[in-house]
Amino acid sequence: MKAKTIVALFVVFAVAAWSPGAWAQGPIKLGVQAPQTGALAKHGQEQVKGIRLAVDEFQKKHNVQVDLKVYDDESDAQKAAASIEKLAGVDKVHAVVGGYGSHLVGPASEAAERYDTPYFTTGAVDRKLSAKKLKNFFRLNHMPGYAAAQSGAIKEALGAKKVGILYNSLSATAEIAQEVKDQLTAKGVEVPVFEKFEKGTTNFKPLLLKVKDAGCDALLVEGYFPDYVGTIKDAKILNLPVKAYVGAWGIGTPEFVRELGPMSEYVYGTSIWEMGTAPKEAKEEEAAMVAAYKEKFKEEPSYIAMLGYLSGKYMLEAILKGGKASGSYSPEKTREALRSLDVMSPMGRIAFDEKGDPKYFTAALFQTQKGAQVVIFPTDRKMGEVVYPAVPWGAK
Amino acid sequence: MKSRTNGEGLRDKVAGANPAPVTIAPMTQPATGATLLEARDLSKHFGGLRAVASISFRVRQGEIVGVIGPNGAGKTTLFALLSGFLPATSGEVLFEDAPILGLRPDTLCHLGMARTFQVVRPFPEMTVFENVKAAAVFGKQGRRSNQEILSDVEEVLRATGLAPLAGQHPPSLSLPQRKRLEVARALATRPKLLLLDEVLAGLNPKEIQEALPFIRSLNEKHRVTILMIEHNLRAIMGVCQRILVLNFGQLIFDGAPSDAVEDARVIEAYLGGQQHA
Amino acid sequence: MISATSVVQSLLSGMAEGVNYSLYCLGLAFVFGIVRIINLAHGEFLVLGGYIAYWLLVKWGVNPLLALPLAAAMAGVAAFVSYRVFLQRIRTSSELNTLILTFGLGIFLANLYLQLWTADIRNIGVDWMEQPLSFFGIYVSVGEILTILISLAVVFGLYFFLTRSRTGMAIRVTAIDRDAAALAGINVERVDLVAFTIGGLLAGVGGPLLGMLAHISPGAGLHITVKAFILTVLAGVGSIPGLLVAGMILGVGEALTVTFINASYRELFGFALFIAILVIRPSGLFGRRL
Amino acid sequence: MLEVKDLSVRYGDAHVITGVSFQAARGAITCILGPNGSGKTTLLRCITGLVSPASGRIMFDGQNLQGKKPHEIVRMGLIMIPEGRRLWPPLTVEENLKMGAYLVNEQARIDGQLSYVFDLFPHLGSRKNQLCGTLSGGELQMVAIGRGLMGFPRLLLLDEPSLGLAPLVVREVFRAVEKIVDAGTTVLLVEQNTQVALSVAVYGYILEIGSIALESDAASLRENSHVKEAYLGL
Amino acid sequence: MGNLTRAFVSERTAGCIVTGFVLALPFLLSFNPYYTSVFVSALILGAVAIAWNLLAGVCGQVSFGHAAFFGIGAYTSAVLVTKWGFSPYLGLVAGGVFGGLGSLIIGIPAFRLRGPYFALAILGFAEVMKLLALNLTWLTEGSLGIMNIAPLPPLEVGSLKIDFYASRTTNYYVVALLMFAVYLVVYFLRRSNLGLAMSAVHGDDETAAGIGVNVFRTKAIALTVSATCTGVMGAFYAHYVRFLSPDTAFDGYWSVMPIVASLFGGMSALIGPMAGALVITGLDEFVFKRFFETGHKLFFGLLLAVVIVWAPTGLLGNRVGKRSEGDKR
Repeated sequence: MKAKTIVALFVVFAVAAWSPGAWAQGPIKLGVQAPQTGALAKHGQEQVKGIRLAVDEFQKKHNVQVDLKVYDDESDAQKAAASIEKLAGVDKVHAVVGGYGSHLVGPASEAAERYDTPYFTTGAVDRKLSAKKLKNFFRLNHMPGYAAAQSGAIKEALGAKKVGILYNSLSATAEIAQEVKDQLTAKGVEVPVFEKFEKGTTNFKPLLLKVKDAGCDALLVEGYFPDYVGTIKDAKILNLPVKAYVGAWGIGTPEFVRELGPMSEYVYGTSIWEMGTAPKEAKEEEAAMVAAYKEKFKEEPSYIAMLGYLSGKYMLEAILKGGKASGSYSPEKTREALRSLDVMSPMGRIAFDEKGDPKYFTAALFQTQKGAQVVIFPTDRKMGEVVYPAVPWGAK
Repeated sequence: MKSRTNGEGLRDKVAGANPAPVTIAPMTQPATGATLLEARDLSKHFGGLRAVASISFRVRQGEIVGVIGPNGAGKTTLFALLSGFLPATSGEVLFEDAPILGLRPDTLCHLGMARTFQVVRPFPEMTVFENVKAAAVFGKQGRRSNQEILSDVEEVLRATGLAPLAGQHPPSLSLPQRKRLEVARALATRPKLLLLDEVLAGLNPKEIQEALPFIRSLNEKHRVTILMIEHNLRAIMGVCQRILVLNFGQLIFDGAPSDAVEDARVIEAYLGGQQHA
Repeated sequence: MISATSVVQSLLSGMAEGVNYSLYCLGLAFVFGIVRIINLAHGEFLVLGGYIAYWLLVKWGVNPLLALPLAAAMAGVAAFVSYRVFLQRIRTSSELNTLILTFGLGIFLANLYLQLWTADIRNIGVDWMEQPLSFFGIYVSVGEILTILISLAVVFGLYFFLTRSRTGMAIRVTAIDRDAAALAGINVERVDLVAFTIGGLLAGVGGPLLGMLAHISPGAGLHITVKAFILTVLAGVGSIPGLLVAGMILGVGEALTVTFINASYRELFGFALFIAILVIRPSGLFGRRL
Repeated sequence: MLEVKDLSVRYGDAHVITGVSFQAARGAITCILGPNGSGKTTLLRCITGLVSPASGRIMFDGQNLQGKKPHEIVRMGLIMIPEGRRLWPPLTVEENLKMGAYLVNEQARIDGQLSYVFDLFPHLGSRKNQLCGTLSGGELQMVAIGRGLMGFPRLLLLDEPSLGLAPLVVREVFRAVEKIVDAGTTVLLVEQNTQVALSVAVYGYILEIGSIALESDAASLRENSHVKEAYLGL
Repeated sequence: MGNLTRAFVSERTAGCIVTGFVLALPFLLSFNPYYTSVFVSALILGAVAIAWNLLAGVCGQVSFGHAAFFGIGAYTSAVLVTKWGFSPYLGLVAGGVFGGLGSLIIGIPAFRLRGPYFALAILGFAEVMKLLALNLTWLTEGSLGIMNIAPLPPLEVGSLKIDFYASRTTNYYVVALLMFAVYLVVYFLRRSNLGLAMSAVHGDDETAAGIGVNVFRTKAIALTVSATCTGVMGAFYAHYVRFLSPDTAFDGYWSVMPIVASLFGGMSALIGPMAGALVITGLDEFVFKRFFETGHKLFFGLLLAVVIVWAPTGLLGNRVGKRSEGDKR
């Protein structure tokens, strides 16, 4: 009896699963693998919004239909790889964009390589990802670009002598913390406090007191939104005597300013892109994207959305270009097209090296001044003067 | 005055249902065997309550000894102490002249002491056969062939009348059958001493009448010494050669059943102390 | 080197954190002690309270402290409905079943919040509550003092409710001896429902505080549930004042681990303590007394 | 006042009570006697709604108790003092007593009944702020009876009040029970202490292995040698 | 004999059906790599669930922290293979051995605890293990995780080369093989005298001790075997996903889902947990996800609650949570 029920159920699944892969020539099939649920859901969702915008624009511009398939990897490594199996193996997409978190992108990019499908991510900065030298792997941002902006600004723009680094134990933050520490030490800046905390930490006072007792000029927090909120609130209570507060990424964003109000003022942060930070050549593109984004989603785009947008845009262009060159959309031609890319974008110049890493990527270091992000480093992208010493908890 | 049982008086019921004292006679032969179990000054305190207070007694090989006493007299606690389920506060217990206090229940079982529980506790997920087999496998130390174990199990099942039910699961058995299973399981460990905790409770008079010869046969055929707790006095009178009476944790009587019912302290314990309230 | 003032400050921060921990776990401990259900959806009830306060603040500028009653009430309603629809039906089955059931409810609620309120991380910030005060070189904020007072008030309020009020006493005696309570005329089934609902209310009070002191997000509940469970075991089932002490031990222990060892061993401290207590003294530090 | 007809109770398939019928007359003490394990406690649990019967009928004051929950039965004025007292040890004597009046709403009635209980057991007055965990057996039994009285019972069910008590204390407890009856409460007493029970009761039933074996007025039961035999198995 | 009861017959039938189904599944899915990889995960889960059920369903000791043994197994193999160049096949064995050894560390103190306390002590242990994996950076690479873990090396049988890198189907059959190995271990253990002892301990550990069963040793064996099987599956996972981080290896998923699968499939039949794992995966993949792409977990939570309340015996029936009738407390 029960056995029959099971068999029946299985048969239903099997039939439901049977979807013969049709091979239509016309439309470009673009796959997206990104976390829509689970720990990284927020970032994945923004990423996908950016990609959707890019698809809309591309369809309008080239009058080529794009079949977009979005699969949720549930912030889980196994599901990430499985999503690629589905996109590349079943839906036979021409390329995949998305991917957030090095631990998800790792298995996913491996899977894409197995299917010889170009994989273009905007959310994984771990060095080891490109060390594998996968031929289908491309990304817009990577670790050294972030670290250089931070250590450079701390040494040159702020002139801090002693820096306390607190970092979230998650992989990306742990990696950048180590990188920045090495660069700072090489530049002769002391790092007396270098400590890892776990996600979910809410009482930062004991950590901040260590920074205080070590007499640091600057506090560098390599973390995520909750960590910034926690450290800034606790630093305010302790009246922490440092001269600058630097965050890694995701700080100073509109959401950050919205949630923290006056206490978002004067923070330093690295960003790939924020409203108004585009180089001159790409100002127009920036404005158009922001306008279209606001129109479509009724909110401001974050840098993650921008990254998603750019990855979608350049990937589609590459597929089309490769396809025009050869008559069909082949992975080889798409790769070639991507490798020959060299453009100015709202996040700066984009070109890839042979490992798929961005050749020219450097993040900018900005300071939030009156709720706006003012780039202060590197000097060639400088938008305004640095306010130093100044900390968010000193703001009125 | 009216009696509910077909107009019979209580005495009629007793006489009709139970073998007369004469038939019990063979059972009351004095046991002459060596001492199998001995408790010396055994005590158990729970906080301020003395559940078992300095009890000493012996059980000889081949005896059937009853333990009676009103509710809360400490009978079950005494059993738990003897069988290693509770640590004693003070005193000593010897089994075949070796001290056994502090040994784990499974070790005691290997030494030859098995017990049943007041509320039957069969293993519900296992068949009757498996219940008994588990006891046969683990009850004695040392490897035995599967053949030997199986023949043991079959013998026990036959002896306890459970053979036709071997494939059933305990929840489908009737209460008397489950009580038998409880005993069968203990028996399958091949004990020298069997501690029976109210095996007759919950059975109706007819079922009790059927159970008594069974207990006697365990003693006779399987040469098992038995120490049994019972609430049902009549039953224990018919089967035991000697009874121990507990009240308020103390041993107030140790002797032949026929003497117990004449003993003033026993009567007081059972019927209440005050003749004039 | 670490200065003496810093050690004291760290210690105090741990105590403050600990008091709030006890508030976060109060509902779980209460329900476990009375109804014998380990409510794995506890954290989600708490997060619900947090969202209520957040939206009241963002939409109408309601001070989160004033939002406490509504936050508690909504979480209480969620608990009430969960109990009536699901838990009541398996009240007499095994503990494992209630564990799985509440776990399922937790997943459901967390994903429901995700759909309703997006994955954004929310922080409840009120400027005047974030102002620091200084005493002899030791700093605290107005909000911290307030939240500690609220936590203490709720913990002691519950304690007095249980020991002084008629309903509270009924709940308490039902937990001690269910039959005796029924024989005294107490509707013990209703007590279960009421107690579970109160557990939800208590969780709801914790939400706005969590949002003020840290942050809330749809998935934040599980972490709270785990912390709450550690504390419940640490304190010993049924001991409400014991929760405060256990909270402090955990909070202070975590803070001092950071100060003297390393921040990355903070969580390890909690779990090591949890296992040690389970193994050495399964009844917890304060045994079973209501 | 209470009439039980053909009541049977089972646990699983164990027949604990089979076809029991009896009555408790208004304003008097009726006792049910029986050795351990005869089903007395189960019978009471069934009357008070803690256990559902397999069959049979329980009428209290002309109302059928079928399907009623324990607290509803208490509200009707049928209150049991359970075997082993079942007090709440972490509560004080006074708190225990007050919880007995859980269904009573007027404070004045509660206070009045409280002083009635302390009159009945003067000994308890000096201990009213003591935790119940620290009392002696006799005191516990008095608190238990007191707690039952706090609910204004019309019928009080006493389950083995003499259990584990010294003879002198038993006498004290039973004297109080008689006073309670004099004050107009009906009592159903379940005992294994035959002597004491029969000295206060007007009518008695002997329960044996789940059914009534004998019933008679207390005086004849006292004289009846069968009672003793039933217990001692002669 | 009488010991081949109806329960066993249905176990056998169910076993055959599930076996047949597992073998045929890739054909049914027309070797669609995505679905195949989804069911690779399902089989890993199924194997862990069978192992979990040895401890819980057979021996009666519910664990809430099997992620501990899964993670230990995964990390053992990953570290041995990437750092010291062991063969991944040896890694599978080592993963099992270390999973088993790890279980003794917590088992010895925790067996004194009962019911939920035992379950949660193991949960605590899993968290401790996760935190150690996070902090013992020299060994585990900390939160960065271990990447590029070698896949199982290809097997050459005559002219046939079985490749585990590119093909999901070969992985599927390997994991199916591992799962049946776990099933057979549990099946034969259950039928052995030790299994009898475990069932006895499950029924009532005091009574079991009373008939001579060494309760502690029996529980320890059940836990060790269960943890060893779980460790092997963890090791396989490491070489299948090829990336490990503390968060993925010690994910609460591996503690919770085996329980869910077992309850869903039924705990009294050994094959129940396996069936449960397949059905849950199928439902989530083919029903909930189609219904509600981003919110499918919502249904999952609700389904769990509904199943517990309205179908508490699972697909193949279990006997958890029975109470005597008549007692309406």
